[in-house]
Amino acid sequence: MIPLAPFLVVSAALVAIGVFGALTRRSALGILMSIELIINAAALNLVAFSQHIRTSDAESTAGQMFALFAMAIAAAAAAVGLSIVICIYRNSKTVNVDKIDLMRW
Amino acid sequence: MDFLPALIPVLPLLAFAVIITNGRRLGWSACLVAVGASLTSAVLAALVYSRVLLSHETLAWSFEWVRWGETALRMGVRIDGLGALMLFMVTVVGTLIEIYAIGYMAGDKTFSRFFAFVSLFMAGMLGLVVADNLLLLFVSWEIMGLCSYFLIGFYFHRPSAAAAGIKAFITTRIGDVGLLIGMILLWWTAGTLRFDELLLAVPALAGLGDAHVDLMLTAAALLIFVGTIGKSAQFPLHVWLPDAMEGPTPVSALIHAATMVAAGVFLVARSFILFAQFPAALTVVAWVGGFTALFAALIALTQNDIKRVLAYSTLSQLGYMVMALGLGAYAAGMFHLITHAFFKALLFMGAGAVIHGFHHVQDMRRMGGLWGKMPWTAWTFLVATLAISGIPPLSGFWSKDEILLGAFHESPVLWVAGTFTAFLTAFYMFRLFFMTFTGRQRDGEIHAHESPAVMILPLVVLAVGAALLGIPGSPWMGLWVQHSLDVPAYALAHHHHSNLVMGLSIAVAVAGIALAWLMYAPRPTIQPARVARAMGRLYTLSLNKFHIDEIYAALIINPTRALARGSFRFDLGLIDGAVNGMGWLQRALASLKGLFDKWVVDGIVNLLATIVQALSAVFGLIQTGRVHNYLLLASLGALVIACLTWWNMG
Amino acid sequence: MSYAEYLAAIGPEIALTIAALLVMSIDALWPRSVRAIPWIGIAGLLVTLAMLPMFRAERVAFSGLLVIDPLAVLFKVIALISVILVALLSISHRPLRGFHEGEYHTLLLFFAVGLMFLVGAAHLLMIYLALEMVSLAAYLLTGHLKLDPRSSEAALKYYLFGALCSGLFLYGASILFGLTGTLHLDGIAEAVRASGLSAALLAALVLMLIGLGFKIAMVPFHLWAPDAYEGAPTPITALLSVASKAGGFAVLLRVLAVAFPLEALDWQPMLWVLCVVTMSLGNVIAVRQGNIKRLLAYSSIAQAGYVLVGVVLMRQTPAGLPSAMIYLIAYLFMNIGAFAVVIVVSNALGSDKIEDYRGLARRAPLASASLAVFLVSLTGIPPLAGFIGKFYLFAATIDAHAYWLAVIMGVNSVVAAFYYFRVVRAMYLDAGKSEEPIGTARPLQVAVGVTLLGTFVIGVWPQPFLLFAAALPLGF
Amino acid sequence: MPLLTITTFTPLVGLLLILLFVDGRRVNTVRWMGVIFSFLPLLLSAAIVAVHQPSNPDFQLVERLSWIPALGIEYHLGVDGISVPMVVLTALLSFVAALGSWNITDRAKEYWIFFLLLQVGMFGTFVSLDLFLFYVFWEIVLVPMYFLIGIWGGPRREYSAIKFFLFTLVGSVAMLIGFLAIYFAVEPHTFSIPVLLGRTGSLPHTLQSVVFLAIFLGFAIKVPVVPFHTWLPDAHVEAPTPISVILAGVLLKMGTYGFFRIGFPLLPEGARQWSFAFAVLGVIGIVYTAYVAMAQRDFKKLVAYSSVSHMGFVLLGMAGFTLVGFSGAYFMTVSHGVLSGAMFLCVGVLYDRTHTRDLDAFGGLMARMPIYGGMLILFSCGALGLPGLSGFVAEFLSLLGAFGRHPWLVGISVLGIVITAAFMLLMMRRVLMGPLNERWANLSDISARELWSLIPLAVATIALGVFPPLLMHITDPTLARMLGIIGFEVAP
Amino acid sequence: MTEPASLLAWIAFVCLVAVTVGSAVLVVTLRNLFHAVLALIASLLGVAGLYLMLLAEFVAAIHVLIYVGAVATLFLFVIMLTVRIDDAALRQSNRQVIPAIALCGAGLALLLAALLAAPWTPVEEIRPPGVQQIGHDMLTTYLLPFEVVSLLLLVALVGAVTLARREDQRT
Repeated sequence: MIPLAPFLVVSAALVAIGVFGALTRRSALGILMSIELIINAAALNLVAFSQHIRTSDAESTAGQMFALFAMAIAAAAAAVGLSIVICIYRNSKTVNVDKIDLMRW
Repeated sequence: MDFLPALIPVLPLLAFAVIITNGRRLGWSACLVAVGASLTSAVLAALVYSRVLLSHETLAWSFEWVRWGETALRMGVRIDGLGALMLFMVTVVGTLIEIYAIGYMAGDKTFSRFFAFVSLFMAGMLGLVVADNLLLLFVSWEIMGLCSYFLIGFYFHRPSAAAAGIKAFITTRIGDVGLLIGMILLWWTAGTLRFDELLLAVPALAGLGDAHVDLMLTAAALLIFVGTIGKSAQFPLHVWLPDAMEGPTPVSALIHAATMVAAGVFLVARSFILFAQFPAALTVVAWVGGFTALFAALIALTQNDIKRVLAYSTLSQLGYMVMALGLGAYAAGMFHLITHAFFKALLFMGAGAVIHGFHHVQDMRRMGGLWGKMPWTAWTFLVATLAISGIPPLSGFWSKDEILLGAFHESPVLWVAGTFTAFLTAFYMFRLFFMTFTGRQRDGEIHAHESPAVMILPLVVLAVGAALLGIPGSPWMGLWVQHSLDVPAYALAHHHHSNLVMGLSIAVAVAGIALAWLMYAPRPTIQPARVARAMGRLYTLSLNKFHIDEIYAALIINPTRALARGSFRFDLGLIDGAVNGMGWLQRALASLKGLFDKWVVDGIVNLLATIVQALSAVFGLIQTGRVHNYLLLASLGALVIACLTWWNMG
Repeated sequence: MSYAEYLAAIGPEIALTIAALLVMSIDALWPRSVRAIPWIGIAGLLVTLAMLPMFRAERVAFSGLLVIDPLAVLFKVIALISVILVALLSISHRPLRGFHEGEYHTLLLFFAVGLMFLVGAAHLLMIYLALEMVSLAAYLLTGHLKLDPRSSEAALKYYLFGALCSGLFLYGASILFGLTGTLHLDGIAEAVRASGLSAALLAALVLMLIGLGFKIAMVPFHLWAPDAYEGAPTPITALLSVASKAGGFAVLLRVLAVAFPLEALDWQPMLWVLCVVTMSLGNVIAVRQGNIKRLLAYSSIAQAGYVLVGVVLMRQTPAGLPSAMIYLIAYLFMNIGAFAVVIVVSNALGSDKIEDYRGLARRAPLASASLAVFLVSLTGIPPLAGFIGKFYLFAATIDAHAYWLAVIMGVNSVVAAFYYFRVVRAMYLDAGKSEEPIGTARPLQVAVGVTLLGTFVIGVWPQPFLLFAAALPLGF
Repeated sequence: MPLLTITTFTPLVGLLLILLFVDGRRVNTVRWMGVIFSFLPLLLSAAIVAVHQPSNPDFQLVERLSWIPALGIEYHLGVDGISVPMVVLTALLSFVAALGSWNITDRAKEYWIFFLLLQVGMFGTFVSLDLFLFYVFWEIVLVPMYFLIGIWGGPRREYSAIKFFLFTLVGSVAMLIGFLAIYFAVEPHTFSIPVLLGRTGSLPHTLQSVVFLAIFLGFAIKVPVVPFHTWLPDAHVEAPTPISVILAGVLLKMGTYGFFRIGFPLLPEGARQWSFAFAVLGVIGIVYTAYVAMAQRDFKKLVAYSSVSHMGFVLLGMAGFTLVGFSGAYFMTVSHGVLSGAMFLCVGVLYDRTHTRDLDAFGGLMARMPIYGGMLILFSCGALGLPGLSGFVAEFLSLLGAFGRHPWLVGISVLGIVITAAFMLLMMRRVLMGPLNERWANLSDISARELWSLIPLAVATIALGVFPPLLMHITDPTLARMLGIIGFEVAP
Repeated sequence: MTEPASLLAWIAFVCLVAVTVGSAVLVVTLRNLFHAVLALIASLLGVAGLYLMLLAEFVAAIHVLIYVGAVATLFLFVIMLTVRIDDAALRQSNRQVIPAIALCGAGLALLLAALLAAPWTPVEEIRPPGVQQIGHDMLTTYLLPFEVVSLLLLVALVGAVTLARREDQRT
């Protein structure tokens, strides 16, 4: 079976890419997508751990359960995020983060 | 009944309170209250000093003034021989001058205020005389200083009078502060300020031979002498007395001739036990006295204002008294003080009468030939001039002779200086007399008139006093005055009589009068103007008082004012930085130099406020309003935290 | 777990959920009864608050997922009181009137439910879930005034920042799960004690700290706060600054005190630095703020810094934790009171600029007096609540011999006084443009009254509150 | 009968009555209530003096209630030799200031509310025996003072008000840290001063000196001691007259009272280590501010700087660690309270008539206002230390006390006395002497109300000057015992 | 003890990783948002495959259902709504690229170093709990989260609808 380490590397890579995306995308949607990536990476990490490490039998499904809930929550968060993006679009006709700086200093 | 002496100073104090509170209602009758009070205290004093002088006992009464823990400060009165004599002089002269002032001050609208302050002054002087400890003496000393400030500045609408008042108070204050420190030093070394306890404590301490204690006591003595220099206008703190002539003449007579200026000498006499134990202190006193006497006489030669001449002559005579005390001739010094009070008061009042009659003109060059118009004043003035010049059998001769005798035995240099000063005294006094009373009246249109009776009476009484008062102190009555001073054992031995000294002093006096006659008589043989040209530099130096005032202005007054302005700017600039304002912020951030100016000019306090504003502006900028900047900064922050903690933990 | 035990464990939460659902359905079915909805919501909250004392018995519920202990109960009280007050504030907040009030109050109640679960959660999954629920409700409430560009911009920034942070929090939690093999906080603690310090453990802690730091607006995760506070409707700003921050502190305390024992990983120096930076940066930037909401935002960041002082010292001195608690309680009343008055002014003048506060003392004497009291209390002047909080914090620092921290706190409170008094000066010392008086709506008067009372009572008679706060055993 | 609580909280009752029941527009009723509730504490303070037996140095009229048991804090009031005179001084000056505030009609209700709150804070500070309670009352004074200077002050009032507030706040934060350090250093932790009195002497010396430094900062800003004094001239110049009277007369004394009550007795070792620095600051205070005062153009600033200079004597007197030094320092605290209060009233009388404080604008007023001139001369003489008035007794005793340990510093400080005499006389000349400035040709002399607020102060100055035991018999036993606690007394 | 991974499994794993990471990079770099969403879908599918590799079929199924089905389509809708034609030409990444690269690179390196060095306690044989076990736990031990997540979804629903709805459709 594939050992644990590669999975950790993949999820770490995905997190890094996700953070990079969040920092550099100019469109709010781009940032949303990057954040989805991060959450997926975390879920992957959880599942990888739940399969590979010894846990007490009461918590054997803890990892997968957490991943499942994380997905549900991510979906809800995405919905909320997108509705906010739509609001912003309606008000200031752009989703470009550079231009949304009505409030500063 | 022994608290009777305590009443003597209290009566004038009550008079002062009465006059000052209902000045308006009293109006003219204020002078009655004042004179009444001083008369009653004179009578009381008479009772007291007659008992003390005749039966050689000392009256003392004291109460506990302040207590902390176990130690307590007792205050009270103590009349001994010295006190008795001073009481006699102060009350007699004081009352006479008050009577004279009624005439002189008549018509002045602030009449009541004048008598209020005169009464307060009398209270201060009497308090000084009867005090049994240095603290009460210091209290009355300062009250007199305040009265002299008010009385000098009495015509307060005249700026010069106000300035003279301040000059007097500040200069004497410098002296008082020296006295204050001296008292405190004395308290810490001798443990007491009461004169009777000092009589025992000081010899005991001196006997120990402990160098430190001796040093402390000598320092205390010298500091107390600083007080005398201030109050009795000895060099270098003499500058205020000539300017004090701005005050009305009775004030000059009472305060700046007879009583207050003598207080300094009285102080040295009172604490003579301290000086006697340490010859170093005595020599300082002697030399300061001697120098002042000579120095003042030199200046008096060329003065043209009648009151200024008398002022410098007072300076000179005070120098004599201080020199006498410095030479250990304790009794001679005090006897001269008594006699000087009488004839100097008379001289001032005479001058006052002249000025009063001459419509407030004080310049001698415009006077002359007043003998005919003011016969009484002239006669009394002549008696006093003779007395001060030291012509026997008047009082001045006896007292001055005693001093010169003492000087002759102790320090020949001072004796020569003293004798020469005696010559100068005789010269300038008769220069004044001849310029004023003999010859023609140089300024034609002022028609002088004789003073009213109320002014003449005191003149006559004092003239009698000036004439006869020498006798009790002369060998004819066996130096009764000196012995009644119950000269303390510690005072130096009395010197035997010497004909040489007496003869020489008479000769010198006559020579002075002759020279004055030659120069200033109705038909002068020696033209004063030519002599002045001949003396050249010396004459001009003496005329403008050796530029002492200018030196002081340059050395002390202006630097103090500059220091004051500097401190205020320092306070405003460096510490407070009241000059703040946000405008500074933008410019300051621009240049490093700006920051330095900011620190120096803006002051530490406001610099802190400005730094906070600057930081606030800088950190405020990180809030760019753009989300991705936030995200970048946040993740950067997280990374930094992780690394730091790991490095810290690792 | 029998149903009786369910009820016993989460009775209040269930009641509040019912109330929330009730509010939602009434709004859906009888739109005309929109006036009554907020009061129903408040009634539901009050009932829940009343139920709390009955459900105080200490127990671990749902096989370790949820725990009822003094910390949880105290924070539930804080959460409920602050949401009630915010609800009161929202009733008379003019922009909110008639703008989907039903949904607004439903979300508010769900926010409260989420908060109650958050403070009780002792299991990573439960913590993440409650954290997300509270955050989502907060994003939506912040963006509620969708016609106003500032509100939606605030919501966007808040959302993006929050989503990233919670994503990283999740990743950190996954690493922690990997290291310890369990999601229960006390289980994690044992595993961590056994395995000792490792780089991965530190990575997990830092990543989780990002999520929690975001919640309490700790520097460097505070950047969203000023814009969100300024943009959001004022009642929501109050909600964020008090309730959501208190929830964040509850989780931070639980995670740090239980899951990360000091022997394994000494997180105190790190938190010490963060606390000092938060306190100082918050105070310093606030000095030049022109908008009152932004000023209160930075002040709230700085106050978080002060509470962190108690958290940092909770292992060194018994006074550590109670001082943080008492400060939070005092902070609740002062802050919400201040925001209540901000609403009064913005209702009347329509602006939040400090210049417009000039001469307020003559126009609205009561409102300006109470704002002055709140600001003075925030500065820490006796006999008000802020002083008791600050005093107890100073006591903690001195008892823990953290003298430097005390000095820094001192300097900060002086800088804070400067900008609090800039507002007081505008109100009392400067002359206003117009003189006509400003009225205050009834619910606002109630809110200001309650907070004013709270500020004075804690200030003058802090004894009961201290006992309540001191009841927290150190090791809970 | 809890006399102290009643005295402290009478103004609070007045405040609440005005706040709740009196309409802001009825200025007259507000004024009358304000004056009445400022007068009541004067009667009560008289009662306190009557009840207090000076010979017994222990705390009397003690009231003790447990307030915050969780922290061991009690509501603990009590008076002894050094707090009774302070209470009387506060009551007297508050009444005089209340009289002085008669013609303040703009926002009168708020004025009197803050004024009465100020009194509560002041009375509380002087009677509280619990460090926490002391701190609470100490801080209560801050806010009303800010508003009183800020709202009714002169042109730069905002700047001065916030400066005053921040300065004092920095001081009180340092003080709070100091109190807490004492609280935790003593087993069992307590704030109560009587308990601490015996205990803290034995604390380690390094701790004592550091804590003393913190507490010193707190009190030094209030006294004020020189480097921290820059708030005083601004606060005074901008504050309305009655408030400057209170500020100079009472608030400055809270600083010195702090040294007497907390600084020296609780941290004797710390005090001794810093005694030389203390004395040096005192002397700098005397000489430096005297020079600065000399350069002033503004009458009020001159009086403000002169009051900083006088407070220098208090420091010098205490630094001597002798009973006479302490008595002198305390005497100066009271005498300065009376004198500076009166001087500020005089400035106020002139300012109300001429609306200017520039000394050069006056001249020859003695002719127009003889009674006022007399009063001004009396108080100026008191201020420059003329014997027969309270200023001299204080200066003499302080210098006497300090001479033992710091002879040279006393020598230097005497320069300050000369400079003080100089600028006081210069002031008198510029205001009263010289030709009458025709601008003030029709100036009215001092009114009855103003005169009657000055007369009690004049009587106090003269009485204290002529018969000091009037005050010293109260303070002496307490100071003696305090020095016993401090444990080292140098010679007489 | 499961036998060491067969060659076939490794090949499959490498392909899946390549797909996932590759498309993830595309997501963050593609200029056109529409293409980026497609890349996102590819990446998510890759992750689903990895789940399968970990024998977590139920999680993989749910993952595909939620993400690919719901979330991705949601993104598509919103992109349609908000992205105008001319937006596509704009350079998508802003000036922060350089610091972002440096930051993420360093972060990744540190993270990997920490993770790989960590004391994992890998179990010898993977005996993944089946769906039946997950179902049982869902309704017993994790009943409370199950209920609370439903509340969360309700909140998201109410909120999203309130915000997204067009204002003029006043019911």
